[in-house]
Amino acid sequence: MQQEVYGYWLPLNVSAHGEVIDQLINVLHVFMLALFVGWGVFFIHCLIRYRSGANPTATYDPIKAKLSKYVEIFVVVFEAFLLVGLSMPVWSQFKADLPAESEAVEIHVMAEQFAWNVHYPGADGVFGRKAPQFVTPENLLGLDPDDTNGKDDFNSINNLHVPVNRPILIRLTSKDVIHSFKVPVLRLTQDAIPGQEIPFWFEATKTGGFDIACAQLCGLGHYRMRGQLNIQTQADFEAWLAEQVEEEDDGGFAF
Amino acid sequence: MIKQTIRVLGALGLGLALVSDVVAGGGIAGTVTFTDGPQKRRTLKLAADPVCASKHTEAVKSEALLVGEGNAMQNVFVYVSKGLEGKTFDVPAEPAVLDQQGCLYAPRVMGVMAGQKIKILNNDGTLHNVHPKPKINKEFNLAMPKFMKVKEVSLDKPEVMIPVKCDVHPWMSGHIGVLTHPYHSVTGSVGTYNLADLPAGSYTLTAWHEVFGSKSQDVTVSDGGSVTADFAFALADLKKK
Amino acid sequence: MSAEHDHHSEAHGHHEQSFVQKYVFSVDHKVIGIQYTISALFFLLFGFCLMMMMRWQLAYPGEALPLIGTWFSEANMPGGVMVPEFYNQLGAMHGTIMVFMGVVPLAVGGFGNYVLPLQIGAPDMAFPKLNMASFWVFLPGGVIMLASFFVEGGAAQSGWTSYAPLANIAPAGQTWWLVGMIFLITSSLLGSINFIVTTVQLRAEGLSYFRLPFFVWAQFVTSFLLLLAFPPLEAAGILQLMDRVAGTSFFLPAGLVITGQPLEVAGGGSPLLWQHLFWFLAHPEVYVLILPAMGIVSEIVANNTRRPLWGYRTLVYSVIFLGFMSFIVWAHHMFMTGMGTAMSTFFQATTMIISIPSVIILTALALSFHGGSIRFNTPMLFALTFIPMFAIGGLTGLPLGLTAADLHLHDTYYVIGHFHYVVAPGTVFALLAGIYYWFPKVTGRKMSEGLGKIHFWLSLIGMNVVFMPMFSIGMAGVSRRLYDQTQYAYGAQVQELTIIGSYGAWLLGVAQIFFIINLIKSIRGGEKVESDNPWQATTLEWATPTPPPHGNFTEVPKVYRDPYEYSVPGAKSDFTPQFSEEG
Amino acid sequence: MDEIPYDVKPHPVTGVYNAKLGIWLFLASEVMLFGALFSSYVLLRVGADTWPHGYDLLNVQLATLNTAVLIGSSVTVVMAWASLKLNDLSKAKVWLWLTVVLAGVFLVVKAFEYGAKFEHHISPATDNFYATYFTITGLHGLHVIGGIIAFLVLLIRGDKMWQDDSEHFTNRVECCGLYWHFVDLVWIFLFPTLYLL
Repeated sequence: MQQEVYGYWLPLNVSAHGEVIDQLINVLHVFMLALFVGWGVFFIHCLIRYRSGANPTATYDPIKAKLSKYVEIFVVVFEAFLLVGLSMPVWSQFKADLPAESEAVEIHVMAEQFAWNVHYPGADGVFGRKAPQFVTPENLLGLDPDDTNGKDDFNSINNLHVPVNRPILIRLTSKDVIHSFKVPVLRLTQDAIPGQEIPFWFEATKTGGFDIACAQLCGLGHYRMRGQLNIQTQADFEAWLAEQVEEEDDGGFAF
Repeated sequence: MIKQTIRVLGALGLGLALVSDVVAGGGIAGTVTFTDGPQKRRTLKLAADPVCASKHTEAVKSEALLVGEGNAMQNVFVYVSKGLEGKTFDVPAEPAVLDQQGCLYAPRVMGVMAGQKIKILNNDGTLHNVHPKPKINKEFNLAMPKFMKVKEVSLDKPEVMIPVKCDVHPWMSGHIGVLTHPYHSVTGSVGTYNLADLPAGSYTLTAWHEVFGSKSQDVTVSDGGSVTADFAFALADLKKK
Repeated sequence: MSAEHDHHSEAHGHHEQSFVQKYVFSVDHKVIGIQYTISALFFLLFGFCLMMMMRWQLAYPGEALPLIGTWFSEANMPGGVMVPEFYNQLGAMHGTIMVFMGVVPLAVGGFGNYVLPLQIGAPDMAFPKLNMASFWVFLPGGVIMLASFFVEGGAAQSGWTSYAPLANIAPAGQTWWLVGMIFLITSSLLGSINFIVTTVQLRAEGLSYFRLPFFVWAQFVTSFLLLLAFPPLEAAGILQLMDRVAGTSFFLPAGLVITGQPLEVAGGGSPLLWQHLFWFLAHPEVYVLILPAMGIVSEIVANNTRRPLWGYRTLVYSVIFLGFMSFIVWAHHMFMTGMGTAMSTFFQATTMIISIPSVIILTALALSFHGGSIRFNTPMLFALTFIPMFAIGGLTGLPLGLTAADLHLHDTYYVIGHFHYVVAPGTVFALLAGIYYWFPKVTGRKMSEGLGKIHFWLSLIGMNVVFMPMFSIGMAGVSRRLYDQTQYAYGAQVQELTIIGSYGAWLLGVAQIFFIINLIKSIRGGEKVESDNPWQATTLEWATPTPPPHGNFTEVPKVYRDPYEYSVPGAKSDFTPQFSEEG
Repeated sequence: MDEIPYDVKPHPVTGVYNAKLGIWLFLASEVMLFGALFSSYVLLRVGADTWPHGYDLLNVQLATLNTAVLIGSSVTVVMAWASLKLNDLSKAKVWLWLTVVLAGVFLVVKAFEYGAKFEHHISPATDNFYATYFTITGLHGLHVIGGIIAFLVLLIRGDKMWQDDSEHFTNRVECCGLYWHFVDLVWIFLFPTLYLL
């Protein structure tokens, strides 16, 4: 199983936007390889052909290098194509076209040294207010105890459960230092900046459990800031939600 | 020369006096209760680290407030907060032990003497980092990767209480009280504490709980006598804190 | 004492200079250049040793470092096993040392100081005392950095980029890092002023800008980058120092909770402000690392292909353009910080544009080989290898410069592979080439070709074995700066590659032993050079006696022609030096 | 070849002597330094929910006085250089002393401003307004101190330097003067930015 997901090149892609990225990366590498090999063949040819043993007298006049000019122009045009044709559409889709909150599953993720706090809104679908002064080891999110919207909210640590084939809108924050939410199978990296709430979204296309990593050095536990992304079917996801809500919600105060 | 002799004799006398004080002292004992009875406890999200989850067979609940039979309140730190100023006591050679078991601190609340060695254990086979957040003592942040099973540290200045956290497992929360004397105790599952061999005198005794804060009462200990001092916490204390 | 007397005593050496004046607090650009070179080589070796230790932890996480593991303190390596804090220190200091204490001082302070005044026919730098001051500011900066390993909590451990707020709340070593950086920056500023004034004011008669050797051009542009890009980093350093020492919150927003405790600061700061200030320096810094290397390579390539560089003017314009563009690409390091579309489009576009002069330079260098009569001596081997290595580094920058691909590759090993190809087998090879090339001028002896070639081949293999697998590791998704990548399924999957890479690093270490032996042996026992111009080169530094005396030239040099007049049809020999009247 | 060309005499093509070009380059880097600090100030201010007005918190009168003092000192340093050009060392020394005194006045006034803040327990840690205020004015103050030291060196060693090479000495005064104008200019930017906006 593991072998199929991860390998020596791009891992399995389970996101809707990842296909274009993979395409871009692959096209780009073919281009790079072609350029490098072509250039390298010329270079090695020169090294062998014009070694002092074979060519005791050098030519003073420069060679006419029309081809190199064409190659350079081609590189420019190709880079422009990559930028405008492949990179920018993905980015604007990823950045600008956030899904409407009504159709997306909204989840808050709050990074801290060295864990991912995941905040679900509970049965009412409304997130309770969070503020740093309420943070305790028992209230890791810092939910305001006086906010009724937060009563049925629940959190999980390092476990992000999402339904498959639905837009997931994540609002990412950090409690302390800069972290970076990275899921290779989703082709996704997003820094978590303290003092900012950054929205981003994705849509998972396959079910399964995958690693979430921190990509920005955040201290001694950086390497162990590992989360688990659980992509579930809608039914499984709902069952999981219900289980959490039941456990959390009996209206009383808990320690 | 004579002066020196007098000084030495004086010092010896003082030492004797101190020793005899201790020998002839009394004790304080008591029970701490939580009048509102056991409360609902949150389930800890041990699934955050599969290693932690694998150490437990059933769901683990928060240990922030443990109330046992007869409302006995566990993990209350009871110590002499006033009355021992100026006296010095030997630091125990034995290290105090703070274990990390199944991604929980054992004990959750502990007292040590300033300068006493604290032996921190990690047999969990996962990364813990021991990160106390003192106000007076020097802060340290110690990573204990799975290969590091033991580490010794010490806290040099009196400070009640120092929160201890593991940043990798945010639910892990402990507290260490550092004192200049050995008269401190932490209530167990039956809610009792016992401070023995206390020199005769008047003291302020303080009970501290991580959620409900501190409560104090004055006690007088006479030679050979034993005093009872009980404490009671209630939900109402939460508001006051 | 009259002014005249002053001048005479200094210039003609009527009075013997004491050892201290001559070799320690010297104002002679050549001695200062050597001082820079030796200290920078030492720092490079030190920084490299840190890396070799890290490679053990990466390859065999949690296992005791063999042989030397027990030399370290209980806090850093209990039982010989590295703890994560120490790993982070090594990582941060490796970067800092290599960039700010190794490559820049060697490329600019070492080669720039020694070669530039010679190549433009100047008796010394424009401000000799300032030059001395710049070295004696640099060295304490370096010592402060190294000393920070011994302060409580260890050296800086928030990466060489020292991102706030992590660096703000880091142990005391970070403060030392900041102070050390302020020293190093000041030193670079003093140096860059000196280089620019020297180049503008002290060129020999006939040496117009377009007759300057390409190396001088590279140094000239580099100096402008240092002059204008370093001050913002100095500003950032001052602000972070204030945050750490005076309790301000330039980089700290309100409401931070560190280990469950609220951080008591006023707040209102911005963590991204640090990144903007830092990368405003640090991107030009990349070109500070690469331009002098290109300069050195061009010199050696022209000399050993025995023909003029292809498109000299194109090269010069490209270098100027690179220098200019390097100031407006910085935010491509910050694509994943939540940047909007407009800004990212701008920085993607500038990033694509800046790749073009690099492509042109590489093409021109490659075309220079066509029609040459190539000599494969050790300096040439290193110099020509620079070209494909830099090409790999440059090409792999493309996916990182496109935001969409960067979504996957950001902060992975792919990035590490990319910039190491630029600076390690790129710049470092060029610098080694430079050492082999100018060694005869400095000492009057050649370095051993045999040892040199062993050094070259082992280094080439070592470098590629370390860095090539990183592209695959990064592609698999492994984040950088991980103490133990096997924690992740995809990291465990590519762990073999990491192990292979580590062996590459150690092989590279072995290769450098040959270099060190060669260096020490050749100073005393190397083959003596017969002429002042052993490589039969065309530029002015070869017109001086060997080694050049105080004041450099025995007679005032004059320049008659372009810098690389090799194999001129009809000329007596296959090289016509700039200083030769013939023709 | 021993002497460094254009150490004192201007280069026929560039029209400047070495040190003058050097000081201009140095000032360019200083512009980048203060430019970065000013940009940081702007970024922080734009990003802040509320930002106080400098005139509500800082002593505008004292700062106005200081502005005048610094501008005055810029004039005196020009006069010193002009006197040297007219070969009048003793007059130049008077002007230089005056410059030093004015710079000293500036620092004393600044010290009173700082003192008043510290008395009210206001420090750089208070908020980001004061953080930028203290950092930028502090760094500027260090530049003023640097200027004073440079002028004092010129004054103390002036006679000898003048004797050795009068043109060289004049150049030195000119370079320090250029630096001093820059320090003045920074303040002219600082004053409205911190005190008036």
